[in-house]
Amino acid sequence: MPMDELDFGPPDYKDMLPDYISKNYGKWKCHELLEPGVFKHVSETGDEVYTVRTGAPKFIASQTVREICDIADEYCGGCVRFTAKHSIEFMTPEKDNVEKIKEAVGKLGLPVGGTGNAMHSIVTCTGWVHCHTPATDSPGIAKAVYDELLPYFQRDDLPARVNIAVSGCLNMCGAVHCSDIALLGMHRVPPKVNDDVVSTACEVPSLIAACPTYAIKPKMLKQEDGTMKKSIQIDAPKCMYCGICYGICPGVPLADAKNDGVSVWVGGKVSSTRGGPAFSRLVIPFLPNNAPRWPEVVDTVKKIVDVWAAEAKPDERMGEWIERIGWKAFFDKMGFEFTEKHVDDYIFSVRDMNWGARLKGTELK
Amino acid sequence: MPMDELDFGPPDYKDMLPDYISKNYGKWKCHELLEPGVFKHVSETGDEVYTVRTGAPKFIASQTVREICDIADEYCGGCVRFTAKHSIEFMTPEKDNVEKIKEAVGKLGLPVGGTGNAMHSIVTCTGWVHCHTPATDSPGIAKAVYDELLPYFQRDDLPARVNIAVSGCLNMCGAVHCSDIALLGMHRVPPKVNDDVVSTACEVPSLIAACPTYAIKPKMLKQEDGTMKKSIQIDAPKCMYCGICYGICPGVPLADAKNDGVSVWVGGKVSSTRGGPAFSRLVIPFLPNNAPRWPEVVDTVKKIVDVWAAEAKPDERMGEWIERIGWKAFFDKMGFEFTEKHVDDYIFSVRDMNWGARLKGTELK
Amino acid sequence: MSLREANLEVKVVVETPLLDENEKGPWPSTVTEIKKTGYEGLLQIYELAFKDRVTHWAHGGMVGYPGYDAGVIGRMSDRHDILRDCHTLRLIEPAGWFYKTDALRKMCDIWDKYGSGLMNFHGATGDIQLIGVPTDNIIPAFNELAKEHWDLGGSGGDFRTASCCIGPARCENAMIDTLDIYQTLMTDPNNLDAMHRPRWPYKFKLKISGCPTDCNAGVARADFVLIGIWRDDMKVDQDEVKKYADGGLDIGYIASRCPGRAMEWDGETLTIDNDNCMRCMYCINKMPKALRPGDDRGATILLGGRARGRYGAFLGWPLIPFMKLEAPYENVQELIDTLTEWWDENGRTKERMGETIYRIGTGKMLVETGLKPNPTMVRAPRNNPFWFYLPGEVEE
Amino acid sequence: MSLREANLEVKVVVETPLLDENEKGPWPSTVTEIKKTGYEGLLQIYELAFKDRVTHWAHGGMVGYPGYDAGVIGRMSDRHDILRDCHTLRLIEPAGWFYKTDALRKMCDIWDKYGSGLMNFHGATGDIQLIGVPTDNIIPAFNELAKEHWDLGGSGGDFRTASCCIGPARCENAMIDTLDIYQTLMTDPNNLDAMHRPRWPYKFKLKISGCPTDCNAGVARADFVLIGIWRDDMKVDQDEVKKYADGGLDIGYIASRCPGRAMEWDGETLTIDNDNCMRCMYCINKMPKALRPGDDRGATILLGGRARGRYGAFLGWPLIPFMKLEAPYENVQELIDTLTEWWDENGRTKERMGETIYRIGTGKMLVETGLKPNPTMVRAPRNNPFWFYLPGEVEE
Ligand code: SRM
Ligand code: SRM
Ligand code: SRM
Ligand code: SRM
Ligand code: SF4
Ligand code: SF4
Ligand code: SF4
Ligand code: SF4
Ligand code: SF4
Ligand code: SF4
Ligand code: SF4
Ligand code: SF4
Repeated sequence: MPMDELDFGPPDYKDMLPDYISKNYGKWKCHELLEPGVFKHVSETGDEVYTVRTGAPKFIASQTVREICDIADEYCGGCVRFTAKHSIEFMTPEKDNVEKIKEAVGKLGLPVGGTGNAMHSIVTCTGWVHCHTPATDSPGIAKAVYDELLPYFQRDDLPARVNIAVSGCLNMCGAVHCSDIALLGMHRVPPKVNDDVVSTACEVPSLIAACPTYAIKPKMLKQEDGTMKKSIQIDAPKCMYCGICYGICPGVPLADAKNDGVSVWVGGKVSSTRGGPAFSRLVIPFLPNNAPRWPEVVDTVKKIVDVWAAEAKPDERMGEWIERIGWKAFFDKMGFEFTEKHVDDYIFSVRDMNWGARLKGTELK
Repeated sequence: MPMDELDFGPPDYKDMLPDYISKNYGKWKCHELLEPGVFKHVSETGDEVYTVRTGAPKFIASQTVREICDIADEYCGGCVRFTAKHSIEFMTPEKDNVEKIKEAVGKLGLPVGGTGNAMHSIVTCTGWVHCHTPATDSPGIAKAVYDELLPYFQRDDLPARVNIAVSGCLNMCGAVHCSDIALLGMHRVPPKVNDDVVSTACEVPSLIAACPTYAIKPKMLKQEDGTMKKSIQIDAPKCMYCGICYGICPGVPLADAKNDGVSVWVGGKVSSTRGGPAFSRLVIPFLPNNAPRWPEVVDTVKKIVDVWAAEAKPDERMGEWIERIGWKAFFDKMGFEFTEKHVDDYIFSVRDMNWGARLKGTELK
Repeated sequence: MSLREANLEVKVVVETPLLDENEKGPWPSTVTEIKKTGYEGLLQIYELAFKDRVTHWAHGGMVGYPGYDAGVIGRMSDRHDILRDCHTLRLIEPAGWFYKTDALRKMCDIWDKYGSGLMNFHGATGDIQLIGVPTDNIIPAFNELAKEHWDLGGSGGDFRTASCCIGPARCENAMIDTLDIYQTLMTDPNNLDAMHRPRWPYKFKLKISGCPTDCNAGVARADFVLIGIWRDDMKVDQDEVKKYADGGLDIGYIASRCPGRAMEWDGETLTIDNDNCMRCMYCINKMPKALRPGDDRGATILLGGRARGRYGAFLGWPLIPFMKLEAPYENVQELIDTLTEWWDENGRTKERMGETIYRIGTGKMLVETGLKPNPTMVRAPRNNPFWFYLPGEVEE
Repeated sequence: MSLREANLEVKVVVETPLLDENEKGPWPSTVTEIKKTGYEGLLQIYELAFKDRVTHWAHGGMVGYPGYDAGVIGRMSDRHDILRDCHTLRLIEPAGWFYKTDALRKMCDIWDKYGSGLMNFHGATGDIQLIGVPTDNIIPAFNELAKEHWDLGGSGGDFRTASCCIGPARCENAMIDTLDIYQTLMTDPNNLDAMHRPRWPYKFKLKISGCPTDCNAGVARADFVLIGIWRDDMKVDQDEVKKYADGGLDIGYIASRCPGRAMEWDGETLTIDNDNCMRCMYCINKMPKALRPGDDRGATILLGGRARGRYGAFLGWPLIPFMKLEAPYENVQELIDTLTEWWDENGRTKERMGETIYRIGTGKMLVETGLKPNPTMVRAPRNNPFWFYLPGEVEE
């Protein structure tokens, strides 16, 4: 393509909107959740639009995309939409189409749900399917969790929504850090230095500067021909396995079959509602990478959701519920062990200490 | 004294307690604030003890101490006590003595009050009276503020208590950092290096290590006799005038007649009640050192207390009130300017940013 | 013959016992989808990862489309005997992720022809991800996609593809035109240049949400966020409130959880203390038929969010509490330019904007950019006595 | 002739126009008190500071009492022509700051004889401060004070003089015997040795408050704090509650501000949800006649508080949520020893305990001291994925 035809950006959204949306653009009055997975939105023009939301696999074959398009052509005026969390939305101005859409997506194997006070779609990164840094397979874990928690996706009577996210490594491409439940792949041993690769493919000074804990030191190697080769060495006790170095240099891989695994975090939230955004907090530092079904991870997630669902008050997201009952009660109820790893010791740690003598009754017993 | 007679510690408190306290030790049932400055404590034994609390000057002449003892001998069974905030307490088991004590302390010039929802005694350090590091005179400021706010010391109908503290420099010997209103002496220019003193009286490596911002660098000076002298230089833009270096080396004084002054902080709290302990927050970075009466400082304190007293709800300490109305409203009401200096940029700063889009109505207007 | 046809011709005979296990169960499976594409090499590499419990992907080398330095994520396996190169094309999504089916179908056809046929709607940043293109096919693939008006998205140290919530297209809460802002920013030639030719210290992400509900998760995932907000009073329809109450909604309970302590419900009337209302959307989301934001609308601009990073995660904080917005949103673009210029000058390699501000100091950033300090930036003013005076601010 | 008599003989003729201004007004004045002592040199130095707007005090050199390396704060002026040395004696206060007058009078006599007669009840740490002793008089002054059982307090890198609230001596809230704990710790020979012979990286402050009201401000000012607390249920006298209500106290409002959302008031009965009660003392302080802590009492141990410092101020956090206490408080002493030993080994010069823990990491401190991690230490568990594994914790 000629240079001056580059840089054109996205197609015009106006060309992508169906009539029933264009006509009511900016005129919406209110909405209602008719049943799990089905919304009705009402416009000031009097128009109504019905939305059927479904889950989706992380990756989709073009074949499936075409089948989705078939449904959209038949019932949705030739338009389909994906949500901010990668669910699929089939919209229609005709109420009668709702059941038909449900039937059609059912045939395609796409579960309807993920709305309101339900488990919403799980955000996940590419993991072992396609990435070079993961400590676990996020799409694989997401699938196993979905299979077990499907009923929660299909109801809307939980205390509040529950957002689950999975990232294969600390880069957190799934943006797990503010999720109700976050599953995060963790390496646990320092990178294995491949001197050949480091010296040929990496810029040693940037590599040294990249390490947040200053664990990387330069190293000179005498080669057979007498010349010197520049590589690095890693001060193991200083390394916290963050993988930032591997992000810029292929010579320091961290993947380790025996020691990689999954950590579990809870209580995060994004929206500015009520108490506002909050981080997910560590509850289990390590669960084994038990592919293909990660039973330990799935059981843990299930347990967390079950106890929360049974005990939280209305509109209490995971973190809000824990804030009310206290972390001690949370660990006790779940049967999780609180270890020294749960106590922050990084830069801002001081601000997470529980200043003052303000202890709940349950914490004193 | 022979070595083996050293290290004996404080006198036994049991010898210091009057009968009416010893008898009821650990048996107190409840108390009541009878009027500003006067408590009644009731014991399970049925005994009652009345306490008259008074303010005091920061330093007391032995002469005055003897006069205080005279009153204590007459009405208090030969016992007097000082509080955690350096007020004086005259106790008596006889209700009739209360008025007599009030009269006697009045003659001594000691104001009765500082109890309950009042301005309590001001904690202050030694300042220009006796310290080598101050940027201002804390006892002098405390006196000026007291004179103006005396009525608040003598009432008990403020929304809550108000604790004022003054420290002459960042060492914060008054522990100002958790006060409703804190007045803190500030230097604003880097230390002036006296090479002679540094090279003779100070350990240069510790001096360099002490600086939190790494502003101190070693410096070698060639002396007339050709030998080298070790001193330091200060990278001015990196210096934040904290005075930590002067604390360990007399060769780097910071005092500066033109640039030293007073900063004002509000909203701190110590007790674990309600929201728990909280830091005082910067509201005015600099007011001039206008000795002998610091009118700008006094006016500022008065204004803060007045607006708070008029607007806070019951049991709303300064910081709790501000939390409810928002800092924007506070700055607006007070007419203080919010500058870039108010935005933290030190280590933990990130955690004080206002995460999310959670803005009060008043903040958007 | 398209690549996909070729792939399908080599019938999937490879054994994937572990992946087959993962495929079981009711949720639609990525494994099934890969199988559908006939992309045997990927299946084998993925199966191998399940077996070995480590990834078999490695860094991908420098690949791209001539004239662009971003938008293609290079990826190679460590088993060249099975599959060598398997790059990703990132395409800028349409605003709000709305698609006409004919556009999607055309994309599928092109992707089948030159790539694996495996797609991801969408990546976590919001782009369309087309996974699995061999090096040689990058140019022809994008040539055809471009004809259909699909441009490459961001990667590397650049202006990343923005994203926006559904906003006015189907949400009554939207207080800014999220789609139109997105479209305007994402078609600005300078922004596109900054996206396609990475020159910044690190990535710069921008997200747009129509209201503080922040369905686009901007606060957690973007360096720069626009969030719709209102300035005047909330609109309350007391009859509708009553209907909710009669329908069993516990309005007293909702009031008890209002973060501004701004709701008063006496069983008959709901009073909103608009000065103390934090615009958090909680009550509005609970009673969409009864409560609506006011009419004086604009955006709050948040700054500095990012996941993990060097210091741990940061969340966005308000740089500008309220800004009126009007197409073509020049004030927003100006702000972006001011900030990215400052960051470009001051940022270190691999340092996100929030981190640069943290390292250098918000105050200094404000002074240097000429932006105004404002109490809403902070939960509370500073608590430590450590700040600086510039020469000229103090007496000689 | 005592020093004070000598001072008074040199009638105060020195002009102090600025101090005189400060002396005016109703509050008792330090200036008046200095005048009363006749300590003319101090007055002049102080007046000079008012005039020049800088202090005229300088470092004081190494002074002390033989056998002690702490308790005397050296102080010299920069105007030796007016007054040269003006040191401070720090005396350990009696528990709870209770004095029999005869003890006080004797102290005054001794101080008049050898020192300035100027005193401070008390310094912010809690010691008695005797201000203004010339170098030569330090030994005779302390010789006589010691005879009256006044020992020197802390200064430098040592175990600082502790302090305690009035506690059981006159407060119904006291859940631990603050005075007795103080007395026990402050007469322990090892603690006194650690106080009088500084050998730690920096100061170590300890405060004792009888309940979470923390009238001794331990949370803000001490490295180690004991705070009385109860474990069982709060005691509620419903009749007395009713009386408060009838007297006009708005109990509903108090309930609305309970941080544990643990109070329920229906206009007749007050219910406390003891599991959620945070033991904050607010309601108890509001209704001392109606509410009382339970009977199963002990202490919460807080760690790490300090003002300003290198990183800004830290406040104390619970190391041990609940500890039963019994004279002679061996469990407390053991804890102090464990912690100070660890700190002594790991701390850098001028690094307070909380700072050492911060730099090295709470987790590491716990592992190395054998103390148990506990969720009450933190507001919430960590939010960043940055932690370490020790060899042996992971597979080879
Ligand atoms: C379609 C979508 C926007 C888009 O542009 O794609 C969307 C749409 C709506 N959101 Fe959302 N939200 C969408 C992602 C989000 C996210 C993003 C995320 O999870 O990363 C959040 C932030 C979650 C968080 O706080 O961690 C989000 C937090 C909310 C909330 C706040 C919930 C709360 O805890 O207070 C509401 C209000 C509510 O549910 O009452 C809400 C409400 C709504 C409403 C009711 C708004 C409206 O009036 O139409 C929409 C349908 C609700 C629903 O899905 O149940 N939406 N919503 C996104 C659907 C994602 C999905 O597939 O499930
Ligand atoms: C005498 C003293 C203890 C001592 O050992 O010396 C003391 C004694 C009492 N305090 Fe205190 N407090 C004393 C310093 C403190 C401090 C320390 C400080 O300010 O540095 C605090 C922490 C202040 C803070 O939070 O910043 C303190 C926070 C309280 C509170 C909590 C107030 C609140 O905001 O919730 C109460 C409860 C109340 O007032 O309702 C309280 C209540 C009491 C009671 C009522 C307790 C009782 O049942 O007897 C005592 C008399 C109250 C009064 O003074 O009005 N006392 N009290 C101290 C008197 C200091 C003075 O001269 O004014
Ligand atoms: C595809 C995608 C995951 C997904 O499947 O959704 C992804 C995939 C990768 N991300 Fe990401 N990131 C993706 C969204 C994110 C997000 C979420 C977001 O943007 O909302 C984040 C966290 C939010 C943030 O930026 O703060 C994220 C934080 C990272 C980081 C850490 C960045 C940082 O500032 O610390 C890296 C490492 C880096 O760039 O150096 C990274 C790096 C990568 C790389 C390129 C691996 C690498 O180190 O080179 C991954 C390529 C995987 C592959 O080849 O399959 N990715 N990455 C997402 C992009 C798709 C898209 O454009 O729509
Ligand atoms: C006398 C007293 C002020 C007063 O008038 O009340 C005082 C006076 C001094 N303090 Fe202090 N501090 C006094 C209580 C405090 C407190 C409050 C407390 O203990 O509750 C603090 C803050 C709390 C804390 O420790 O965190 C305090 C924090 C400091 C610091 C900073 C310590 C730090 O860790 O950052 C220094 C500097 C140092 O020691 O290096 C300091 C240093 C000093 C020196 C010795 C000056 C110096 O740098 O050498 C002052 C001597 C002044 C003089 O000669 O007149 N003083 N100092 C207090 C001690 C009296 C006593 O023993 O009872
Ligand atoms: S989170 Fe890690 S494993 Fe997952 S896509 Fe991002 S870089 Fe790869
Ligand atoms: S993994 Fe992280 S901590 Fe370890 S050497 Fe690499 S950059 Fe440093
Ligand atoms: S705060 Fe500063 S000026 Fe005041 S006594 Fe302490 S060291 Fe001296
Ligand atoms: S005053 Fe503080 S910042 Fe400045 S040189 Fe001294 S120690 Fe460093
Ligand atoms: S962020 Fe607000 S405007 Fe956008 S979809 Fe969510 S609720 Fe609607
Ligand atoms: S929007 Fe939020 S803060 Fe405002 S009244 Fe509703 S719940 Fe309260
Ligand atoms: S801390 Fe508690 S026990 Fe001690 S005086 Fe204050 S209220 Fe009484
Ligand atoms: S002590 Fe505090 S937390 Fe407990 S019930 Fe009373 S007010 Fe609530």
